[in-house]
Amino acid sequence: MAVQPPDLATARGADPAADPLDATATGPARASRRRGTGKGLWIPGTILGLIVLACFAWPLVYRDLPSPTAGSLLAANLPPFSPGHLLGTDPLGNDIVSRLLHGGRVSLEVGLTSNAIGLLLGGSLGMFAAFRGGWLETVTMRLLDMLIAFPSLVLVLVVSTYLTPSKLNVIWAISFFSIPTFARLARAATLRLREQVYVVAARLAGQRDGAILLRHIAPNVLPQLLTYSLLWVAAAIAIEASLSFLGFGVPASEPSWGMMISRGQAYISSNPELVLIPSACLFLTIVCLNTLGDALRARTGAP
Amino acid sequence: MTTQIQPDTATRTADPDAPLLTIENLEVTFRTRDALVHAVRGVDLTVHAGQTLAVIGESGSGKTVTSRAVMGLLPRTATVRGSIRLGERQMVGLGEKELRRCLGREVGMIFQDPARSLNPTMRIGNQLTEAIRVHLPMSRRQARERAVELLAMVRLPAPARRFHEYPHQLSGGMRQRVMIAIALACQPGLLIADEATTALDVTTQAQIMDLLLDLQQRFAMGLVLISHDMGLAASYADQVAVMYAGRVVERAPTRRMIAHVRMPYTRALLDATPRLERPPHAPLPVISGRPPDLRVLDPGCAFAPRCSRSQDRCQHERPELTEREPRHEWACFFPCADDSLPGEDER
Amino acid sequence: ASACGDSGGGDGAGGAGANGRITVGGYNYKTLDPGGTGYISKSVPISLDVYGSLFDPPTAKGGDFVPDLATGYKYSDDLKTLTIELRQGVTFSDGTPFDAEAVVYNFERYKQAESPNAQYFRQMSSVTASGEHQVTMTFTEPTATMVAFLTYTPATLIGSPTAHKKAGQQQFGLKPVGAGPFEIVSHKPGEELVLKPFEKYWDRANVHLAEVKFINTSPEAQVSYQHVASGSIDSVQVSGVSTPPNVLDDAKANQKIATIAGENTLYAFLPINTFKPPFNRPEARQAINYCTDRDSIATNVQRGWVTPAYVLAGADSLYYPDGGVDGAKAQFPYPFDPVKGKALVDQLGGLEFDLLNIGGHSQVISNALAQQWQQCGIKAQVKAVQGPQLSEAYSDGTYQMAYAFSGGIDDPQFYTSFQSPNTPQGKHGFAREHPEVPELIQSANRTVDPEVRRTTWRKVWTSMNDLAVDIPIISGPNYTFQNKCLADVDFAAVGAQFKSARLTC
Amino acid sequence: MTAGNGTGRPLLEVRNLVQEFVVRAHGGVRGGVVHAVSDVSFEVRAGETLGVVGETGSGKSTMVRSVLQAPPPKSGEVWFQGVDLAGARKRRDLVAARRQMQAVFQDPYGSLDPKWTVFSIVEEPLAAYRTGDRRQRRARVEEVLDLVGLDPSVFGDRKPGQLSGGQCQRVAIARALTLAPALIVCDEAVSSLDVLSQAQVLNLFERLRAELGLSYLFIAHDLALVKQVSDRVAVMYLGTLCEVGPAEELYRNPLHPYTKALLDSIPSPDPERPRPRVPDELAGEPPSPLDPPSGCRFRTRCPRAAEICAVEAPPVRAARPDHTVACHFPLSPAAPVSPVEQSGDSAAE
Amino acid sequence: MSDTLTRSPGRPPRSQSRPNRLAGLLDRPARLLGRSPAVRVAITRVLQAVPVVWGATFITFCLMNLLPGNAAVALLGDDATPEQVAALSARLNLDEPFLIRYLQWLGNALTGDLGNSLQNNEPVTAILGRALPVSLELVVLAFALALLVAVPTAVVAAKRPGGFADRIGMQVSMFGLSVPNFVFALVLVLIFAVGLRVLPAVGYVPIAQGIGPNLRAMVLPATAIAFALFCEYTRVLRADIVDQMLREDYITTARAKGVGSWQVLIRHALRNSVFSLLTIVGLQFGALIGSTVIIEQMFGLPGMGQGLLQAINSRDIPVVQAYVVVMACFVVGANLVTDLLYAVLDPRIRHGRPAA
Ligand SMILES: Nc1ncnc2c1ncn2[C@@H]1O[C@H](COP(=O)(O)OP(=O)(O)OP(=O)(O)O)[C@@H](O)[C@H]1O
Ligand SMILES: Nc1ncnc2c1ncn2[C@@H]1O[C@H](COP(=O)(O)OP(=O)(O)OP(=O)(O)O)[C@@H](O)[C@H]1O
Ligand SMILES: [Mg+2]
Ligand SMILES: [Mg+2]
Repeated sequence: MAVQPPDLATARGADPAADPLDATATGPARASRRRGTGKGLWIPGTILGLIVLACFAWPLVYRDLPSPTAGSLLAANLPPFSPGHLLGTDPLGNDIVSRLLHGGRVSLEVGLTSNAIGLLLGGSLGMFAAFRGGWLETVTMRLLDMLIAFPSLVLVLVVSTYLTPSKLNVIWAISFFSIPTFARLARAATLRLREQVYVVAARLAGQRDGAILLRHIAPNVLPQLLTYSLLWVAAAIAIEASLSFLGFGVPASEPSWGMMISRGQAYISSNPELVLIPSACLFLTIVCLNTLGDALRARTGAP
Repeated sequence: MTTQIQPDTATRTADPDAPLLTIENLEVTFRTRDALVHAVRGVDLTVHAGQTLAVIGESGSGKTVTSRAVMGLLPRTATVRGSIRLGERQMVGLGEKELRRCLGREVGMIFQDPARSLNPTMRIGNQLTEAIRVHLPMSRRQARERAVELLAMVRLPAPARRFHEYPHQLSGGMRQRVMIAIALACQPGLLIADEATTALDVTTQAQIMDLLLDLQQRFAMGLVLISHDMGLAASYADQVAVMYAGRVVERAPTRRMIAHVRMPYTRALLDATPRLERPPHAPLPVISGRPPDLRVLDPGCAFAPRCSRSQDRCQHERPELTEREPRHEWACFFPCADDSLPGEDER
Repeated sequence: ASACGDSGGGDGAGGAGANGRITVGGYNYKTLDPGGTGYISKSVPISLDVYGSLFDPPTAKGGDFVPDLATGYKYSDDLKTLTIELRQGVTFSDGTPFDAEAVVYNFERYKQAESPNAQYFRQMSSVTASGEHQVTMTFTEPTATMVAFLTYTPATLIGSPTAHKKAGQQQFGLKPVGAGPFEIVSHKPGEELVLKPFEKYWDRANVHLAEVKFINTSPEAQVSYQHVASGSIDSVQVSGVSTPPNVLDDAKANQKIATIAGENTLYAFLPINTFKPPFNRPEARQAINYCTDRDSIATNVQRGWVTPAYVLAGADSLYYPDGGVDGAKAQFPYPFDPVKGKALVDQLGGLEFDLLNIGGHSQVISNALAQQWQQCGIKAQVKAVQGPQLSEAYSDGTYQMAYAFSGGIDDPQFYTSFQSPNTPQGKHGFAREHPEVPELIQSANRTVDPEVRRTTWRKVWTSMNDLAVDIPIISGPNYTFQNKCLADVDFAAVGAQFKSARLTC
Repeated sequence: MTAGNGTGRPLLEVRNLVQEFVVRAHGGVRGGVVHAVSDVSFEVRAGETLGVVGETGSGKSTMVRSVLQAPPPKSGEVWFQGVDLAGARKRRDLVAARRQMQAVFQDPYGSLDPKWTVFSIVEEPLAAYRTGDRRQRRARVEEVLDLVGLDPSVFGDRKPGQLSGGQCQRVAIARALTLAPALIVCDEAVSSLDVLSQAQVLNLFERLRAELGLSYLFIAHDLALVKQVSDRVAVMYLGTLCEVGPAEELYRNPLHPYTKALLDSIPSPDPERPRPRVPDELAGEPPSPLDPPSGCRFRTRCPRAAEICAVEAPPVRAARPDHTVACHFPLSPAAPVSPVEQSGDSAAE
Repeated sequence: MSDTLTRSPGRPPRSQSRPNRLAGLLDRPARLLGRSPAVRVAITRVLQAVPVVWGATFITFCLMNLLPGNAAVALLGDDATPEQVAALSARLNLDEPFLIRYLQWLGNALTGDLGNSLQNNEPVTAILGRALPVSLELVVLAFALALLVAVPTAVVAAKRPGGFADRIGMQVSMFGLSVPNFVFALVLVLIFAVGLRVLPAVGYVPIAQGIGPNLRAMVLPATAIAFALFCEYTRVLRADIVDQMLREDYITTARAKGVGSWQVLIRHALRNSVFSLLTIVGLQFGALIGSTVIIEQMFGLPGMGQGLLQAINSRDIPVVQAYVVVMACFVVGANLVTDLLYAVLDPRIRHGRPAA
């Protein structure tokens, strides 16, 4: 299941001062530049907002929505535009629209939370290791190598088996995929920042290591991790689909897009829409996240 | 040297007095996310064969943009208007193919940071032969021989061995020599050196400048030296053009310019330059303020807000660059007089 | 072997279907030695191609077993002794004779504790060669099931003792030597098994294929179907009760391939832990029954590829209630009635539990069940787990309810583990509370009289239904997707056998 | 080398400072040792500016960073206000001792955290040393910003990205000033600014020196610039100090051949002056600090090098009062102290 | 399930100034053995790999023991009696404390004996010998395919950032990220095997039986894996090239020489982008070896991913361990090869001179 995390950009340190305009731009001028955001931000932002709104708020607002898991078997496999079921029903008679909405919620939750965990744990690990350097860094990085080296399949199996399948455990399992990535990213960024003059200056100003890490390094590493994590959400959702395929995904009571896709693949020759519809949603979301990530990256100058 | 490098006579104009490069009313604007940046706002310059023109001015005054406009190397966001004639050829609006034929053959360029200007993963020999073979129908071996000659010409020790080395194996000064060899590979009539020595040590700088002037003389090239450094300009250039906020504000032969500064901005630059003649701890005469916002096109003189001599007129009317004394052009309504020569009292 | 062009089978890996060579999917067995660890009963059909079998299944329902490598059998009156006559002049593929000594050697080996085959020899106290081609088995108690074991189970597989001694346990498992229609050309455990006809097989004239190659393919039904549809393989079997119906629809609609149904002997059911809440209360089990709409699962979820199950047996099973499925349904004590079910649930104050399954399509049907139960207010948490995990849950009694399959042979006696207090899963079943059921089963196994067995088995099923334990859900056959040119594959036993298979085009 | 004027100990006294780096190739393999600073001794007196010049890679930055203990030197003593920083056992001692020594670096943007406001940047040292309460700190920050010529109400809330290079450098200076230091280390603090901003910042340094009595350790490439601000100048070559002397004297009468070569290379804005000329020997490759030459480090490029230069590192000696040189064959006849006499010496002058 | 974790591909030569005692320890033997930087990198990395591989096996052993069910249960199936399970457990040594079992395993492994499969007592090395070539070929093919397509796509896209080719390329690559590869594999099979019948849908043909049939069997699975890789490489490469074209002076130099824009792109920009690509490829290569489970399963390839899944399902710890050792070695080995390739390709490293 080769789910590729998106490109970890080719970190060439973008020097914020390299923008020739920055040297001469004055305060208000820059502010106005910030306001003039391009469509690179607004369009994906809006679509994403709508998706999130639909997934999270719609089921609350519109209570008559059929349940995503309690459909009637008598209404199985209805074609799209059937009365009451805009996109039809799945082989168990569940309304596809409401499964999409719920699935989006679960997928986004899995994607976002596993990212947050990877970002927090991996990020702080990498940051701390790189900042302290020496044997601590060596040991941490070797440990992370270990995490990469041993088959994640075993790990995911253990997590999802031993802890029984649940959304939370899937989240944990997927987080393990992202922790080394985030740690490496954070480490690289920190190594660059560590040599930054302002870090040296802070130390000369008498600042403690902890404070430097927390107040100088972290705020500057975070944007990079954040833009990257936007791209990683996509990978996390796709990994969840693969886990579902192997039977280690979220439980059936909480359908996700990934689960819909992996369930739908059995029907791909006769009912391709079962795969296509959730795939399209996933695609749209991922495109929006990517575009948003790219736009943010371009704006913050993060690599 | 076995074969003499032949100047590419075809590109030289028949009339030796005709300028090599003529820039007229050059305007360059950049589209940025929210505004147009008017980086160059009507520059006029001429360079003759065998002449060295120094372009100086503070950071952001448009020196680099002007030179890149000549080379057609501006990013896609730039719009170029006006006229740049290289010999007979109009460079503005030139198609990519013709432009490529010009670059390296009729005009060469060297940049500020020799460490970054050379491709780190290519042997310098290959980078050099590439420059030759793009324009001249030479076999690999001929090109290679010529490349070694070029390396010898820029006084790189052991040129045949260096041919096979990578940029990181050379010192900064040597890299800049290689850059010069690359720029001169096809004997261009005009060489633009954009802060070519800023990143180098003083001793290396002196060597590189020596080399440049020597080669310029030998091949009767036109040389444009772009720099911040008044000292460099004064030491090596025949003519100096001072730029401010996208315009040339004063231009004259070097000696005349230093001796008879007219433009208050030039005066300020000269005064602010530290020099050996000054005693320690003597305060430098400075002007306050900063260059104007290039996104705004003001009607008046761009320097007026910082100028001690400015008057009402300067706010509303822009002085044109005109030849007000023989071979000395400036753009100011209230020029400085000849009195306060810098450092004269100390000498 | 029939000469045949390769017009039919397309050109898959290794040129499936060409020159009497066929490729069969679904092979992933680690050993073919029934006496060795790791042997699983699913590999019996393939083993039969190598070892042959002592007896073949009856040709007619309820008929007698058909002689094969054995030519006859005789129980003593007290059912404590069984004598088997063996075919004469048969040799193993290593050239050694197939005789009574060989059979004794194998039976004694199978009796060892760690042999997965041991359970069939539990009652056997001794086995002797009473003649060169005659074997006598004695039992500790009356046993009427041994010949069925010697027909359907690994107990029927007789390997060459010489080869076994020479190769050692492990190597023998990789390349067993039997007296069957085929011998092994090469074997990569878990991956690929290539067979060629055994030239000295006693019935060589009826073996037609030049080569049978078993390869490991995905268990996914959709993928399996595509393998056959693309011509890459010639035959693959999927289970009717755990295959998405659309795959079967597609396959049936596909004129290029044949879809063959076996006997309806598989059944899916819900093993229930009656020792643990909530299912220690009969009302809870009854509620499950009331709230389960088996007809809807069969027609809407499986689109008619299976039948609803109202007893713990497939519809083509021996002793199945009169009147077929409708007859069974009519007798069912707790027919679909969500109102009654809901009332029971209310009375219990709610019903919540975990429903384990092994993933894949089981998960889908489990979900369908959970979905139905929601109407009654039953909350089932459907959880997919792995096989070993499920086994452990059975054996230490941590499960509440699972969705499982059983069957495959029409004789119900093979599927009694949930009803036996001896097995790990039986340990936590009703068997301890209601020993009368296991006793009934045992009594059925102590007689050869078909009428007695019929009434006894029906009684077993009724009482289990009344007690509402191990709830039946659906039953169905195995389906085989197959190259249209492949004919005469024998599905009578536990799975496809290629002994007399032919390519017709 | 001791303080010549008998005013007691100098403010900063550095003895036998050595700093080396182990460099690693890709893959973490040890590649070699960079001898960045080798056995350097000098002093900075109260109220004085010591300029340091030298070519790229000569170890100027490394030297001052070692002085600042960021990172601490490999060996040597750094006495600041009577405390040996290099010997300070605990971090807390070091921090306390270093309080009056601050630094301004070259890169105006790089030395300020892009995420912080000017106000909090300048306040950081106060916060780190837990000095004063909120109000006192605010007052101090405003005072210091005023001092460097930035209006606190205009610039206080800006972030570095919204400032020009010169303004950034002022902020960095303000940060250095908040703790009222005795010594400011300027590592090419004006090199990246253009002439006009550079002049402004230089004037600011001069003003602060006059008003607050600050001392500077001032590093730059540009010899003219160094002369502008320095009382004494040290010339550095490949990790060693060649010559240290009073600015005027050193520029007028350089003793070390390297100093002379440097001075000869400066282009002057006065067109009447001759063009810079560099001796041909200097055209050679500067040696690598990974593998510095034996004896005198400059010998490979020195026009006057003799055999002894390859064998013996030249001792530091006082050629004139308060003017030391490390050369076997200095350019002008040494003061009586000099043990070496050679005929070629005087001819060169 | 790939953790294709890209390490941040900064420019390769990084000099660390901090004293690093551990790295120092490892340097010494490396320095004794070789002067060439490549050899030293290799030796150091091999030494560093030991704890990584060991750690991976230990973690796996612990995790496998956490899993419910043991090999005996898995082998004997649901119908086995407790006595049977106990007997088999005893014979398989499963009743010993797990640390002891691990130490036994480790001791044997150190002598080169990776043990026998609990399932059929087959030597684990034999199992590996069969599975490894399959996976290796699959992954190598996938990488080759991905790179073969990604490089030209990225170059064309980077030629005109924001242009038509760029937009298409980026959308496709985004699509690749959002479609799990098993779906892609199914579609491939539907089209090429079921529909057109031009390629086999299943089965592995060893190379010994001819390169042609072998490749035919590998095309679809390799493509299914390659698609996602292709998407990622295209994005990374494009970003890197565009970045260089905007930022790097040597690109301007090349243009100023009069070199044509395609040549600039390929001879100058692409050449330098190879390094960021190399980093990612190297890192993923190792990780991917064991993470092709689904694809191997779908196409009936008897590779490591499938073998691992089966071994885990049957709790066959010796087999799992052996796979882990091999995978860990591959991860480490791929990193090592990446570093060596850097050392060979990047002149800055080749000359053993750390950049200042
Ligand atoms: N690509 C661009 N987009 C927008 N503005 C630009 C771009 N390139 C240059 N500029 C602007 O054009 C103006 C002139 O820049 P230029 O590089 O020519 O200055 P310069 O005189 O060479 O300065 P320096 O001495 O610092 O090199 C600057 O204000 C700069 O911000
Ligand atoms: N952290 C480090 N790791 C390895 N080598 C270093 C390190 N810092 C400096 N060096 C090396 O030490 C030598 C001295 O460097 P330093 O930066 O002190 O020189 P400098 O005189 O300040 O040069 P510049 O004028 O370019 O600033 C150089 O060769 C440099 O490569
Ligand atoms: Mg410039
Ligand atoms: Mg420095």
